[in-house]
Amino acid sequence: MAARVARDIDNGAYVNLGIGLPTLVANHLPPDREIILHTENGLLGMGPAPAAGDEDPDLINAGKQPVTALPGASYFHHADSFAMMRGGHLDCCVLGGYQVSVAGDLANWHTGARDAIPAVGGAMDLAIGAKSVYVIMEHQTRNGESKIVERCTYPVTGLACVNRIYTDLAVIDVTPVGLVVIDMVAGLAFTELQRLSGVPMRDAMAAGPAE
Amino acid sequence: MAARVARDIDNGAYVNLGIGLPTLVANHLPPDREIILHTENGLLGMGPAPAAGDEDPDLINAGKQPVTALPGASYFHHADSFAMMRGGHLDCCVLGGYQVSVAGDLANWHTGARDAIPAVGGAMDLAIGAKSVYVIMEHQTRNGESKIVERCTYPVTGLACVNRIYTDLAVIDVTPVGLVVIDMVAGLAFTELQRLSGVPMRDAMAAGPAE
Amino acid sequence: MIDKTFACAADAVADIHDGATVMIGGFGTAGMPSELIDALIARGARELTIVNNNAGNGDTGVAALLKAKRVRKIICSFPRQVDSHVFDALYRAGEIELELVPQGNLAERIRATGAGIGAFYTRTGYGTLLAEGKETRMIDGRHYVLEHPIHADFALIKARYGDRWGNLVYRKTARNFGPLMAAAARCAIAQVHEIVALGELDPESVVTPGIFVRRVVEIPAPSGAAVAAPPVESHR
Amino acid sequence: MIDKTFACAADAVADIHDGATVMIGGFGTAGMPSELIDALIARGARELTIVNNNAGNGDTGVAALLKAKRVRKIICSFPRQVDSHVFDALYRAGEIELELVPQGNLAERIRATGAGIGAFYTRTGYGTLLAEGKETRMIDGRHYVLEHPIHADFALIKARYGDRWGNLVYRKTARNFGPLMAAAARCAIAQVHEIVALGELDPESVVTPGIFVRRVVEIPAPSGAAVAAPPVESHR
Repeated sequence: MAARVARDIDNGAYVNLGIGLPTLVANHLPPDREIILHTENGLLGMGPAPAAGDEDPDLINAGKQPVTALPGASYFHHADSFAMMRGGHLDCCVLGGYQVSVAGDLANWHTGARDAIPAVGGAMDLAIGAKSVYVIMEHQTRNGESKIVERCTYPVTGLACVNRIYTDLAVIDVTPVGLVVIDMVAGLAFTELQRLSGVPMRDAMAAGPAE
Repeated sequence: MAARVARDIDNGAYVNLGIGLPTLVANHLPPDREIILHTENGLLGMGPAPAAGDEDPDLINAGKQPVTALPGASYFHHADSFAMMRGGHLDCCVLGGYQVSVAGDLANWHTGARDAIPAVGGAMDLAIGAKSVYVIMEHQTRNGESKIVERCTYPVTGLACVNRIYTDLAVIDVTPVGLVVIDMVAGLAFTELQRLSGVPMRDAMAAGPAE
Repeated sequence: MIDKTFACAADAVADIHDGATVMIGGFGTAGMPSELIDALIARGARELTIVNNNAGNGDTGVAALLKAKRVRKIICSFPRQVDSHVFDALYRAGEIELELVPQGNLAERIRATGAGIGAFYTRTGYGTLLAEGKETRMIDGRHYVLEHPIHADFALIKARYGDRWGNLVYRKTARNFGPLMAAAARCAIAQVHEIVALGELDPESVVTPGIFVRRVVEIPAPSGAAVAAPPVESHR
Repeated sequence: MIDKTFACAADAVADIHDGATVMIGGFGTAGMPSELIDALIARGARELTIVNNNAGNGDTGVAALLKAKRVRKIICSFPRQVDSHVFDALYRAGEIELELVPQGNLAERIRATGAGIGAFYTRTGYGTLLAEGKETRMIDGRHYVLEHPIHADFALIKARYGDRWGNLVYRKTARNFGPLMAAAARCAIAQVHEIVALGELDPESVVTPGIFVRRVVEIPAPSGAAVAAPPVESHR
């Protein structure tokens, strides 16, 4: 999934990769493109993890893992960092997700379970701020329920904010006319994908021009 | 007047001196006190004018005159500079004035004349933002009218914002119980000062404890 | 590879269109991007709305743009200056619209655009002519006025150093509105004294991260130019 | 002469009182002022309200303050972490109040205090649990939520260099909330790796001008300390 997302990120793009699965996208960015990574704790031009022994506790990413800074990097405080997110300056962010709805609502910060300790971080800022919001998640829960839903049952992170969903089965655009499948893993039939999904989708490859 | 204001500024104070007459206060600051001057165009730790020939067009004060930067100075952009003013961080500002009212309303940016071109700059930000707002002005207009008034007839800069008035005749505190004269030029009788003023004032030196 | 550098000022402003809102950096002449303004005049765009702290000094820079009759409206805090004769004449002739904004509100309204703030409450201006007709609110016993962001199509700013990613470092009090306007405009164009190799700017000292800048043009500082002391400001 | 330097952390926090609201810098442990926090624990103030991005990592710093039962309420964006066991236990036991704030709102609400903004409209959080009960408004066709400043009596922050005027320069991503909290708190206290002579800091590179800082304490960085990689963050 991470590799598939990386292919869709343009040269020159400013990108924020969320904690967890999205972080892996960094390992797959095409070497012929210059893509500038933003981490909301105050660094633009984030580089890969340092060599063992070179970790600097003052140089970390949003997941609090040690990182490096590339030539051309800059440091800034949190208000400036979130201005980049909230002011619409990021071309793209990649977030994890519990659920995405047909309308593009995202749930990714809180299971809503009574004993859960909630934590939100910058997820809500990224959801409303980035020009394109990509969500990367398994197509189904471990119990076999679709994570793509008619309406989110978990507490939402943002409304109508998701542009594209990358799952282990397909790539799906959220459009004004509904969910459109633009790519599927090799060997998967659209009808099978539809059966595993909680909501109707259309097949961009099979369908004619959008209505 | 400028020298009299300078005497009232404490060691360690952060001070903004307005354009014009207030700028002269800098020449009278007591040498045994360290007072940090702020200029709203983006410098804290402003020093005196440079020697002739050393002017730098990128290093100016709010009046666009060349200045210097002292050791310990810092440069910042306008939002940060005005955060210092609007966020209540300046201990004191010294402004010129057309009129000050009994309630401490200040008029200093616009004569209200029909053909006047208005200009406000940072006056309204200083008026509401500094912990103490000192106004330095002639006691009367050239026509012999008091500039201390019951209500401002010129458009106001801020309401109830002035703490103290320095004129060529007296130093007057704006207090909840009205204007209180705390100093007068040598040889001036209070009754004469009162005659030259547009509103009743009380004599702090003559009066007993405040009611 | 990312390369935001442009060969010349004319190329950098070539798409500024009639009716555009253009933020122009500078406080008086400190930080004023004069060569970009000259290129904008040569470009010929008309009916512009200009956002600048002042309204031109002398006959160059913003004043030259006004003199060429390219400006429909100016949003600024301090138009009247000892050397603002170009603006003064246009204003008295009714040939330019003025939106006068307290300087701190000007800065904060520009910042709000870059930071995605929809509107904010400020004490500045409450009870004055400049807040007439604006919504007010009492918060914790104090009066505030609701102010909205100022949006712009382009920003023309000036810095000391830049690199191909658009990172900028300014010089002394010429910094003023540059960082705010860069973040606020849809397309920020910077003229810099020197373009340096990527990595030469200390990441701790970059003032405007490149994400806010689309175009960088090198315009060397006039070498050995006589530095004339600017005229003294009129009384505020 | 101005001298904001203090001899030791204990002196610098000696007047932090019971019930105070204390902002504490840091994102996880980067920028966390551990020695100031230890001094605050030794000082003994209780019933504190703490503002921090997280709610403690491991058993030191903010976690130690929580463990000592000095904190009534915490305002933060990301309490749940792999090593937040101190907070987790207190929270589940109902012994600490949590105000969860989206990280950008946390930063902007802290900035608002320092900048004198009475309240502001933000898109972040609209339609979510974290905006429940808050005023909303449609501006230019988009939904916004009204957010208010977070005020504080004290801020404890960490920087790399400081001087006797209180000017601060930070280090890498340890900068995070420091500049915002310094400007927001009535009394900002900074621990710095090194206090340098006035004038040694480049005025172009000072991040927090001294006007925002009341007290500076030198706490050298641990020399030759092994730099352990922090634990990996849980999925957001």
